[in-house]
This record gives sequence, structure tokens and C-alpha cells, in this order.
Amino acid sequence: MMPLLEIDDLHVTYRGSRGAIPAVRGLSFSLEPGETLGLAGESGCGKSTVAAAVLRLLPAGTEVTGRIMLDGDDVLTMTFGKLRAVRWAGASIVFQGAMHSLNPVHRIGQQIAEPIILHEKLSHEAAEKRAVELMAQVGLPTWRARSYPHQLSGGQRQRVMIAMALACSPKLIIADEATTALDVMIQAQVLKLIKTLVAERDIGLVMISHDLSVLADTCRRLGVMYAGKLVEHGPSHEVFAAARHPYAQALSAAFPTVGDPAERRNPHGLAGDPPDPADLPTGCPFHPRCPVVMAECDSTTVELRPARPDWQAACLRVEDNSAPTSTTAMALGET
Amino acid sequence: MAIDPTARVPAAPTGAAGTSGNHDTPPGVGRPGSGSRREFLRFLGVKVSGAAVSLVLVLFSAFFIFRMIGGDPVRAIGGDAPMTPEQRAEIEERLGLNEPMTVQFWEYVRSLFTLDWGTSYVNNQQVTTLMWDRLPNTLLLTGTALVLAAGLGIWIGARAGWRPGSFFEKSQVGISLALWSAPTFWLGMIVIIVFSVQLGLFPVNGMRSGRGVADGFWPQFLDVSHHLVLPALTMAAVIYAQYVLIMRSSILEERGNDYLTVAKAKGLRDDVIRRRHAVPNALLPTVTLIALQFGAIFNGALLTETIFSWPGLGLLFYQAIRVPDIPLLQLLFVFFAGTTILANLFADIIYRFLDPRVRGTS
Amino acid sequence: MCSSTRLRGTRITMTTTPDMRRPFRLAAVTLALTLPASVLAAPVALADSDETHTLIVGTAGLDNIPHMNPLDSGWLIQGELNNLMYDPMIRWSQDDYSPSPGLVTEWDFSDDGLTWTYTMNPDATWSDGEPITAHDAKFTYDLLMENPVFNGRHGELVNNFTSVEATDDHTLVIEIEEPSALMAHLNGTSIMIMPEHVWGDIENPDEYHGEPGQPTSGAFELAEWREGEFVRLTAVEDYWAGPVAYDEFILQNFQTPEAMVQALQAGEVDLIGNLNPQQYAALEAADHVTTSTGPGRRLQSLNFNVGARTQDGEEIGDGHPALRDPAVRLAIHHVIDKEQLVQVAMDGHAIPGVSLVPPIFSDYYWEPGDEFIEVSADIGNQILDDAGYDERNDAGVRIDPESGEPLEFRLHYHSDRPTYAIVKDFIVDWVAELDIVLNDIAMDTTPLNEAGDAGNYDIEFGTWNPGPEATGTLVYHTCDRLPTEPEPTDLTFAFYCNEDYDALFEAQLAESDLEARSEILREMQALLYEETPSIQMYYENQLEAYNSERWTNFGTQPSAGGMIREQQGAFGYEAATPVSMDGGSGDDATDDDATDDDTPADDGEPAAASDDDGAGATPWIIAAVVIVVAAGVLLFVRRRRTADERE
Amino acid sequence: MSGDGLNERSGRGEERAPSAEKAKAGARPINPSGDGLNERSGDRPTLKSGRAIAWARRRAALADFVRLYSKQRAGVAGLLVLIVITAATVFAPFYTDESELRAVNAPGGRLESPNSTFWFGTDEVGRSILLQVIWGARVSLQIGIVAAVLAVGLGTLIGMTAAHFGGWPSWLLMRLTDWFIVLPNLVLAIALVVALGASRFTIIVAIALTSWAATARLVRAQTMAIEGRPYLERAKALGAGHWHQMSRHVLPNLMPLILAAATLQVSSAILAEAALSFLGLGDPSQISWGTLLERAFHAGAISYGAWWYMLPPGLAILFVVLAFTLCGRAMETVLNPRLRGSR
Repeated sequence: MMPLLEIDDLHVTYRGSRGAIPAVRGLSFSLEPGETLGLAGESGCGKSTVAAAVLRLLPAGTEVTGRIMLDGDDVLTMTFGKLRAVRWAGASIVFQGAMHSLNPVHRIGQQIAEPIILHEKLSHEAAEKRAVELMAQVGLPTWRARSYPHQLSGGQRQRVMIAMALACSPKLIIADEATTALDVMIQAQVLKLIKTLVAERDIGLVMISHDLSVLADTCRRLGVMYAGKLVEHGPSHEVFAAARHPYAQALSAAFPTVGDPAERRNPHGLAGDPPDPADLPTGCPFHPRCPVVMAECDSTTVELRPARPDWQAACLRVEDNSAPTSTTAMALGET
Repeated sequence: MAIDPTARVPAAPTGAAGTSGNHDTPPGVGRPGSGSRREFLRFLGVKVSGAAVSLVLVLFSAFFIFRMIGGDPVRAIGGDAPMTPEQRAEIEERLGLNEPMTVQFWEYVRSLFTLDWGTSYVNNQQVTTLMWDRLPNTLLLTGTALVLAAGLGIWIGARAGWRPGSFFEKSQVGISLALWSAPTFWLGMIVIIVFSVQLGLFPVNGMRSGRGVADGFWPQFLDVSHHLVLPALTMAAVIYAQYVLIMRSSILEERGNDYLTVAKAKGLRDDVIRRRHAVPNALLPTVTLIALQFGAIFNGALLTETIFSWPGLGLLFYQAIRVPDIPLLQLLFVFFAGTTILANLFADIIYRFLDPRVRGTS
Repeated sequence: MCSSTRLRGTRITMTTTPDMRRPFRLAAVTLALTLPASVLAAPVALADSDETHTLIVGTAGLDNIPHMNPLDSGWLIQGELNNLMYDPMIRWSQDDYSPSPGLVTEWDFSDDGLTWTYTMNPDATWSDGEPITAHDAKFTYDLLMENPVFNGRHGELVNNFTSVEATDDHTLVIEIEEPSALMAHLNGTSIMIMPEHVWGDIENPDEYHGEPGQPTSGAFELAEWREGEFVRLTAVEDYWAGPVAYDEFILQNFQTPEAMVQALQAGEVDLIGNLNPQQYAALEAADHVTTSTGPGRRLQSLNFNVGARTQDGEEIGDGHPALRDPAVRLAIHHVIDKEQLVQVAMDGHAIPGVSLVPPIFSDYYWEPGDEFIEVSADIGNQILDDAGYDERNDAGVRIDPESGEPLEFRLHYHSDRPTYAIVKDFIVDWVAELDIVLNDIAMDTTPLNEAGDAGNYDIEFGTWNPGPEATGTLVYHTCDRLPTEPEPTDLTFAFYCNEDYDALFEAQLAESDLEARSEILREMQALLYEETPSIQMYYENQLEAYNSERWTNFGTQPSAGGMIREQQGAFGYEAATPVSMDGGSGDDATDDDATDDDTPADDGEPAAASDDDGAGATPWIIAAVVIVVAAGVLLFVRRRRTADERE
Repeated sequence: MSGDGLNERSGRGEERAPSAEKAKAGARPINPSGDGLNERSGDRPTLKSGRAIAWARRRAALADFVRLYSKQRAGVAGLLVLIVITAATVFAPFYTDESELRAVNAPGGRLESPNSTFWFGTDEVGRSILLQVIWGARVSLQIGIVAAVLAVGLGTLIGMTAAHFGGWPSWLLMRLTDWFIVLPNLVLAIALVVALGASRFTIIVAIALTSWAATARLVRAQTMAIEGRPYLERAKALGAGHWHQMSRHVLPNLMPLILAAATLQVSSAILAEAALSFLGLGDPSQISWGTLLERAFHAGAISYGAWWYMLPPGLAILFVVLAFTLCGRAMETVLNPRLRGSR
């Protein structure tokens, strides 16, 4: 069976005033239809860039190499007309920060109906009717269709985003920090909603978050990114419970407080900042922060190594094929 | 003059701020409109009373500024012929020029209520009559110029702001800055030399042909349109430049917003995103800024009408300066300032209705 | 108002399909419609003058006039319009401004000069057919005596009347208190006679505003007056003195002389005046325009403050004491090179000034002859040395021996008259040769007038339009004109007062004999020339131009090389003939020969030719507009089509 | 794509964001770190006196400013134009003969068209247009700059007062400011000049009085932003008086903004001067570009076809106004990172 999404050796380099900034450096993974994958990592590690790259939403002038096969077509080389047809109908995105992702001067219903009108050539009335149905599906009061985004709460806005993502029945949904700004209760509701909908409709889901626990709960597989690369990739519960890469370990050990921006940037217990993408450390980019760093870490380029057939990690220590000791984990927690 | 070409997105009118919090603001529980009526009335009260205070300020400053002008109205009234002392005394008596300042001021205040603004020093007509006679002409000129400038300016500005750094943007900004930097009256002179004197395409000045045209709507309409082209284009050129720059910055401000990325992700065409998503949002602050610069339109009208001898209020003001015709100046000053204040009030209120972010919430 | 359209547009955008093309389309459509349509409009506008002939005269200052009440006219333009619509009792002749028959054919006076008898023209009629009689004249003079507003204007003449009687329909007898030279012309064109059968019913004649269709005694009737824009007159078909050769007369207002010039070049007006030398030169080069220059009556002067004071001798103002000394003023007069000023300021289109009476009024004009004040700094310095101003201060400036002040004078000039800014440079330099310093100060007209009226000046620029009746101007130098109270006044020139002059003034007023009176008037001018309360710099020529493809035969006053506009009368306009009707009268003495060459046929071809010019260009313009629009649409559509494939 | 890439300028937080009027609904602060001073982790304040640090920081800021400004091509072009024009104006007495401005000494003929002696032709007296344009720059620039400085000074004073003291005086001042912003300022300026009598002085006063309001608004907003910063809180806590707070802390931080505002204001003031002069409210004894155009208009240059009489002064205005505007915009762009790259 053809994978729904196949990313192969993806490199994304931003062109900024300070020169080239590599955001994604050789990323590969694939996703079967109906499968769910979580992508984790701190801010700036390239997660959102991956989401944008899938629909070619990156700013003009950004250098993208590699291959992104969406349902058998290469997104990076397809004509613009084809690309526009693929957008939203083939894959849709639930963006982070629903407040800013909704057009403040358009009504909710209108915004949900917009892609329907565009892609399915429905009349305004029919599309708006569909929009109302979708709103009901995500648990929004239907009269809200006449509301403007600012009149909704954060959770409601996120539901709007989800309804919008479902509008054209795409095969793939990318949820980019879809629940980050919400409080715990609402977050749980929204997550449950996503899970249910994905399961019901057999949709492929790529969920992006800095919060491993959320991903482990929602997705079957989990990828952890650091400095533009996957550093760990495996079944989510196992990765969450016993990560092989020290960074993934740190992430899973962290219990970020919801809504605290400092927590987002600096997971609990991990020293230092994520590296500057324009000025990455040599060797393993994680080595300056790594609690179990070895002498060769600053000179050896570390690629993903299989820990198990369905589980890889990019750490030199992985070759002894044994889980890190619990003392290491303890030490990490104390740092 | 002091139109700031770089003026960027203004603060939204009172009430628009505060909606920018990006965390969970509690939802407006009630449907829009139900709870906000009192809020709106309060807003209206603040705005209207503010405008009223401004208007009163205008009325008083009009009295004092123009009373500072010495001037000898009697000369203006007398004409070219010499005048006897008796005649002079009679005129002074009639104008109340012999009264002490306090009495004159009291008369002035009284006249505000009776709407009797006095008679022109020059031709002894009611100044209000003079104003009403000329008003339609000014409306025609400024209205045409505004429609042209706003339509083209907003369109070009939006396109320019949408592609920062492109040749189109650079050239349009360059053209606009150059237009903005050119004195209106000089532009008018050049336009006259080129299009009227050299090419002979348009009449030099005035609003109607001296030779007279056939009666009937169309001949008259065409005649006036023919006269209107150059002044309207000259006047439009300068305000056009401002609108381009304002709209461009507004769009620039909008460009980074996520909802545009969403629109892109939805598969919308680039120009559709601009037109349907970016422009309506960028238009709101633009409306405010344009309203703030409403006074500048009168500046433009004053200079344009003078150069083209367009028989409007600007020309009337210019003529009144040369005398100086104090009752007329006074009225026109109050009219210009008052209109501007009211236009701003209007814009503030309209904004409430236009911007959904402000409309339903406190 | 204006913004509401925009906001409404926005509202549509907001509530239905948001689409920014709407306002743009609106603008584009407006533009697309207006441009070609209005280009088309030009020929439409010009074409309809073929059937009726309308003389359009461009002017400035029409917006000044408050009303068209012929008895209360203060502005030159009002006078001009009055002359077109009414006949005075006695005209100023076209040839030389001497009194000549108008409504009155002949006049006589008793030996004591106190009873004057005027015989009315029996053929004269109002435009409604009623005869013009002595009763109308009596009615009018009574009005001038009784009505305070009219009396304010014309009291100088009528306040001397003791009785006015119409002894029959054609005879008017006026008794006066003191003998007066004014009776020989009854103030010429400045007093018009009103129809008793109409005006007798007007309740407040001083509020008469000027209504279309009123019966007139002149060649035209008022048809339309759009205030500040134009006045339209229609020709009286059976005008008793001979109707004009065309149908309508329009006086069109212009805000600037420049606009007027271009309107003439564009064929929108037929005759304009008050040109400056540059405009005159520009129009000389135009094919269809004929220029006309003739000595005018506008006088440019420098006024001294000869000691502002009241009639009781109380000093007012802050004038420099040294200027009270005629020697100082005379010395300055000796260094003003009027010939050069004529060249610099008027490009030669002016006559060096002598006195307050310009040379066109030849009856009273005085030639200095031997008394001519030679341009010579040496003479000027000599005069000053002789008068005791031989001391100089450290800066080399002469000192007034009496006050000890240096001879340093303020020179006020009008900031809105560019010519003065040029002239004053010369004057400052010339006067410096006398070791006298002039400090030039630019002022707005209003404060300058105020300073002048209050005596707060030393030397100021001034301009004056003398009329044919010399007393109207010369009276400004009589002692009577000094203020009675220490308050500002604009009734005196230079605050001059000289008993000898006053005596001469009284004598000429009482002198009914024209020749004898002229002698006295010349004597007065000679006195002023020598005493120099003001220096008359130059009389400006009237610079005019008219469309010689359309019009010919304009009458000038004086008839030899005079002016067409601003006459004392309406000879200029009344004689004008459309070129298309000018069958063979081209050898008239006043006709401009140039026009004959331009008019091979006399059946309206030139006018048609100018229409063809407009029509010839129009298709090209339309074609250009169509091409541009089509190209734009094409481009737009193409971009539309490819828009899907562009990122 | 979170905003992290942008804190390159965090060390100069205080010069940030001169465009104070961006409380636009929906706008997000681009630099979430707020004040940004604490991010300058390398600083060890204990080693140097506070003032020395402040100066060092300002020097660094200045160097930064120069570096960034030099990247603004339009701004550099504008600056070059201004330098050339200023030099031409300042050195005018050394390479031209001022006395030839007087009608008496006019060297040429009446309205000569451009030729080898008179590059821009002559006026109706025979004076060189080029010479008058050069000397006219003195008056135009002087009036423009002085009026702009006065206007911005007044605006700064009022803006800072309104922001610092608050309460009803502030309310009153802001109402006054709004009033002045809204009024058609040319109309007001004309009224003032007519009332006060035309002269160079009154023109300057009229322009300044009618154009300070926008600056006041800007300064008020920025002052309020600065006053909210921790170090000012600290200064307040340490008992610094109003004057000290204003002159030592607020004003230095406002300076770049004020400078940019003043530069832009010069453009407006020059245009205003030209308009007033053209309407006949200038001082005819002083040749400025506006009076030159007025003279050209009234002398019949249009009819005569004397384009050389009208083109140079108008172009001079256009170039200088454009140059000042470009400089002002470049400064604003440098001071406000949000605009960078977008111009």
C-alpha cells in the first residue's frame, strides 16, 4: 500500500538577513493512511517547518530539497495549480494560535465554508450548511456560525480550526500545537475530539507538540526532533516510557505547566537553550546540553540508529542496544 | 502640508484596543448586540461630547483669530472709488465695527444661534449664501478627486504592500513619495502648461465654458466634466500618494498574520487571499487614518481651486484672504474645521459598525 | 460627506463577498467615462457660437461687486457695466475725453454760473420703448440728493444743487449754490439716469440689486448675473443711438490674469486687458490674437509723509521730520530715473510720470517743459547741501540739522505686488547716491494702508486711477482733506497742505470756462511737481489683446492709440464687429490691419476653422484612449487566465 | 517559525519600536521578551558606573544605527542629496554673487531661456533663476528646519507632559492635540499668518503651531512605554524627581524617535512654506522657492512659456522634500525592526 505521506531527506533552509538558517536537516518518515504520528521537540527545532513544508507554505525564497510525497504526488515539484488543489482537500492543517489563524473580520461559518466552496464548487448556501454540520460535529453551538472569532473562547476557536480542517474531508490532517494554548480541561476535550474524528474517518494525522505526554496519548508513533532532525522515532508509548535519546528522555521527564511560555522553551530539567539554527554545534547538536555526553560527541555526526526494527534513535550510546540506566534518568531529572 | 507620508497604522479608535489579548478571553456570552447597547451609547456619548468640545473650540478660536486681523473692511466695501467720511461712518456703524470687543463677541455668540453669520465685506451678500453657492462645486471636485484617489490608491497600495521588495512595490512607493513631495500648486501649474497650454486638451481653468454651451443635461455635464479633469487629477495625485502609502503599510502590517497562512493553506489564490482576507482587515485602520487626514483634503482643495480658478470654497477662502473679508473667513474656517471634526466623529462611529472586533464587545 | 462613499463601499466589502475590486472599478469607470467624454465636450462647447455672436470679455474682480445698482457703484467693473447698459447725461468724448452729448444734446449756463439748462435728446428711449425725458433726470437727481446711500457716492455734485426742475419733457434746469466746473459734464459717466416709470415704484432704491430685463437707456440689457462667475448682457435691438453689431456680451470673471491669457489663447474669451508685459509679449506671438497697447490712466507713485497732522496742526504718526522739508523730497525726485523704471517694470509699456493728471486727459495734462526735474545725483546733492544737510554721520549718511537724525527713511511696499519688489531695488540704490538710506519694508496691503492712513510711514508706494475730471484727484492734496481728529484717514495724499494750492483749487472749481480752468489746473500740477509730496513714477499703458479671428473694429479711447477696456464710456465694446459680419468695413481707421490678412472669406470660416482644430485632434485622442483601455483590459484578462498557475 | 530569530536586537531594547501607534487590534508584539535589557547577559553592571554603561550602550547603539542606516539605499540617497544641497547652500556666498539677486544688478536680459551663461535662464528682470534657486534654498530650508524643530520641540514637550503627569491636564492636552491633528492645518496656518501679518517669523510660528500635534501623540505613547520599564521604576523608587526622570531617562530614549519625527517634519514644513508663500503670504523681500513660484505665476511665466522659471524651484522643493522624507523613513525603518526589509 502506498504511504499517505512520505518525507524523504527533507532539508529546509530559510534565507534571512543573517544568511542561511537550516531549519530542517535531512528528515525522513512516512505515514500510512489512517495512521497517527506525533512530532515532538522544543520550539525552534523545526516541527512547524515540517508542517508548512508539507503544503509548501514556506516563505518565498526558502530553500527546500528532498521529497515530500503526498498521496503519491511530489508536493515540491507539482504545478501551482495542482498544489492549490491539494491544499486542504488532500491535507489540511490545524494551526497553532487559533486567535490569529482566524480572520477577525469574517464570520466563523464563512471561514469554514470557504475551502468547501473553493474545492467542491458548492454554492454558498450549501457550503454554509456543511459548515454548520461540521460545527455540530466538533461540538460547537451552530448559531456560532454567525459569530466573529473574537466572540469565541479559546477552546471554541480551536474547535473551529478543527472543523475547518475537516471541511474538505482530507486524508491527512496536520495538527500543529493544536492544544497548546488551552487549559487542561479543554485540552483534554479537544484531544479526545481529534482522536475520535481521526478514528471515525480513518484520517492520517501528524500531530505536532512540545508535549510528549499529549502525543503519546493521541498517536501511535512518535518522533522526537532536535535541531531540525529526528533524534528518536518509535512506538509512542514505548518512546514515552523509555526513550533512548537523552533529549527524548528529558522531554518525557518534563511535565510542562500549561500556558507558561517559559516552560515551552525550556523543558523541565534541561539546562541551556536550544541551539541557534544558524550556528549549530559540531557533531551531535545536542552534546552541549547532554547529561551523558561522551568525548566523541562533539566530532561525530550521529545518524538515526535502529534500536529495534520499529524504533530508532540518534545517539552514540544506542549501539550498545540497551536502555540507558535509570540512574542516568535520575541524574537528568536533578540537573 | 503636515500630512505624514509615513504615518502608519493608527491606534484603532477607542474600544478597538484590548481585543488583541491572545489568551482565553471569556467569550461574549450573549449574542452580539444584546448587552452592548449601553456600552455603545456610552461610547457615542464620549465621542459626541468630544466633538462638541472641539467644535466650540473652533467657534471661539474663529472669533479671536480673525479679530486679530486689523484690516480696514470699509476700504473693501467702498470699492475703487474714494469715500467720504460720512459714508465711512455709515459703513462702520452698519458693521458694528465701532462696538467694543466684548459687544462684538456677544454679537458673535448670538449670531451662532441665529445662524446669521453676517454679510461679506466685499459684496455685501450673506456669507452663508456665498458658502452654499460654492459648496456643490467643492463637493464635486473633492468628491471626484477622493473617489479617484481612494479607489486607485487603496488598490495600488494593497498590491504594493502585498509584495514588499518587488519592482512594483518599489516603483509605486517611489512614485507616491515623489507625488507627495511635489507642491500641489506647482503640480497644477505644470499640468496646465502641458495639457492645456501645450496640448490644448483641456480648458485652463474655471468650471464652465465662457462661450456657453447648449442647454440640457448632457452638454452641461460634459462641459463641467471637461473642466473637472485637470483639477480633479491634480488634487487626486497628492491624496492618492498618501492613500497608497497608508494602505501599503496597513497591508504590510497584516502580512505576517497567521490567518493569511491559513488562507494560503486552504488553497486560495494569492490575489484572492489579498483581496478577501488581507484587504478588509487592512482597510479598517486605513479608514481611520484617512478620516484623520480629512483636513488635508481641504488643504488640497484650497490650492487646487486657486490654481485652476475652480469656483469652490477653497477659492472663496483664498479670495477672502486677500481682502481680508473677516465674516467670510470666519465662516469658512468654522466650516472647514467643523466638517473635519464631524467627519472624524463619523469615521469613529462607522468604525464601530465596520470592525466586528469592536462591534459586539466592550 | 466625501468619506461616506468610501465607507459605504467598505461596508459592502465587509458584509457580503469581500472584494476589493469594487472601489477600483468605480474609479476606473469614472476615469474611463470622464476623460474621453470631456475631450469631446470641447468642440461641443465651442461650436454653438456660429448662429449668435457673443463678445466675451475676460476680467478680474467681478466677484467683488456687491450688486449692480447703477447709482451706488464703487468698483471699476461696475462702472464698465453701467456704461454698457446706461447712457449718462454727458459723455466723455471718445476722441479726447472732452464733455460731449449723451442723453443731453446741449447745455448752457447763466452769467453768474448758477443756473444750468440742459436739453435732452428727443430720440432717446428706454429699451422698453418709453422716451427718456427730463423728468427721469429730475427723478434721478432728486434721488441722489435725498437717499443717503446714493448721496454718499454722488454728494460732491448734487449737494451743490439748490433745485432741479424739468420745465418740459426735454428741458432740465438746475440751480446751484456755488459756481462749479462739474456742471459742465455732470460727472460724466459716473452718474446714470434711471427710468422714473420703473424706479418710481421701487420702495428702497438703494437696495436695488440689479435684475435681469430691466429697461435700460444704453446698448445692452442685463440678462443673467451669476455672481463671481459672469455677467451676461443682451443687445438692445433698437437702441436709439444705434444698436451694436452682435447679440450678446459676456463679462467673464477670472481669478488670475494668467488664466485669462490662456482662455484667450484657447478661444474661450475674445478680449482681455490688464496684461503684464510678459503676457503681452506672449500674446503678440499668437496667430489669432491681436494685441493693443495704449496709454492708460493707472499711475504708480511714491508718496512721502510730509508731516501727518490734523487740520489743527496736531501731529500724528511717526513720519521722519526731514521729509517735511521740500528740499529733501526734491533732491530725491532728482535721482529717480523714471525712464529706466518704465523699461524695468513695464518693458517700455508706460510713460514716465509727471503729475496726478495722466497725458491721456490732454485738456488738463501739464508738460513740465523747462521745469523738468533732471535726473542728476549732483543736482540732488547740491540741493541737500544748500538746504543745510551737509553733515554726515559715521556711516556717511547725511544728518538732519534740526532734529539731528540721520536721513534714514523707511520705504513701505506692497508684498503682493511683485513689480514693487523690483522697483524698490532701483530706488534704494539711486537714493543712496544722495547719502540717504532707505530701508525697504514689505507689507501686506492692509497693514500698509493702515500705516499710511495713520501717518506711520516715511515713503510708501501707491497706485491711483485718476478720472477725466481732475478735481476728483487733485482734491486729495487740499488742506480740507487733513483729518479733523487725530485719527487715520485715507482721504489725503501724503498729508499735504498748502494754502496757495487750496486757493488755486477753489478758483478752478468756480471757473466755468474750460480753457481758463485748464490753466489753473496746470498751475496746481506744477506746484505739486516742484514741492513733490509724491513722485509720480509712471503711467502704465493699458495692455490688451483680443481674438482677431473673431472680432475687429474695437473702438479705442482716446481714439488715436487709446485703450479698449476700462474706458470712460463703452466705445470699445459698442464698435466691436464680428469678423464674419465685417463686410468691407475693414478700412475703418481704428481697424487693425492685421486682421484683414487673416480673413480671406467673410462668412464665418475662421470660427469654423478653429472648431476643426478641436475636431481634428479628437478622433486621435479617442483612439488613443480606446487603445490604452483595450490594452489594459487585454492585460488584465491575460493575467486573470494565468493567475491560477502563478504562485 | 516562532519568533525566535528576531531577538538579534534584544540588546538595544530601548531604541526599539519608534512606531508607538501600533496598539492595533490583533497586532502581536514581535519581540516577546519585552524590555530586553536583562537579556544582555554579558554585561556586568558592577564593574562600571551606570553612566559609563549607559554611554557605552549609546555609543554601541549609534554604531548600530549607522551600520543599519547605511543599508537603507533610499535613505543614503536622500542623505547624499541633502548633503549636496546643504553644501551648495552654505557655500553659496563663495561661488555666487549675492548682489546679483537685486533687480538693480540683474546681469541678464528679460526672460532669457536657458543658455550657457544662465543655465536655468533668467526672470522678468534678468536675474539668474539658478542663482535665485540656490539662494532661495537658504530661506526655504531655514524656515523648514526651524519650523520643524519648533514643532517637534513643542510636540515633545506636550507629549511628555501628558504622558508623565496624567490626570486631567493630560486629558486636556490630549484633547488639544487631537483637535490640532484634525484641523485642516493649511487653513489654520493661513488664518494665523493673515492675523499676525506676513513675515518669515510668522510663517515659522504658523507652521510650528499647526504641525506639532502628531509628534505629541507619538511622544506621549512612547514616553508611556518607556516609563513602564523597570529601570525607570527603579529610578522612581530611588526618589528621582520629575525633571531627573524626564531628562536623564525618558528624553535620551526618545531622542532617536524625535530625530526621525523632526526629519519628516521638515518635509511638511518646506511644503507648507511653499504653499503659504505661493498664496501671497510670504515675505517678497526674501527669495524662497515658494515666493519664486509665486513670482513666476504672477509674472506670466505660464503664458510666456517660461518653463525654466517654474520648473527649477518646483523641482528643488520636490527633491529636498523627497530627500528629507527618504531620510526620515530610513531612520524610522532602522529604529523599528518591524519595518526592516519591507521597504
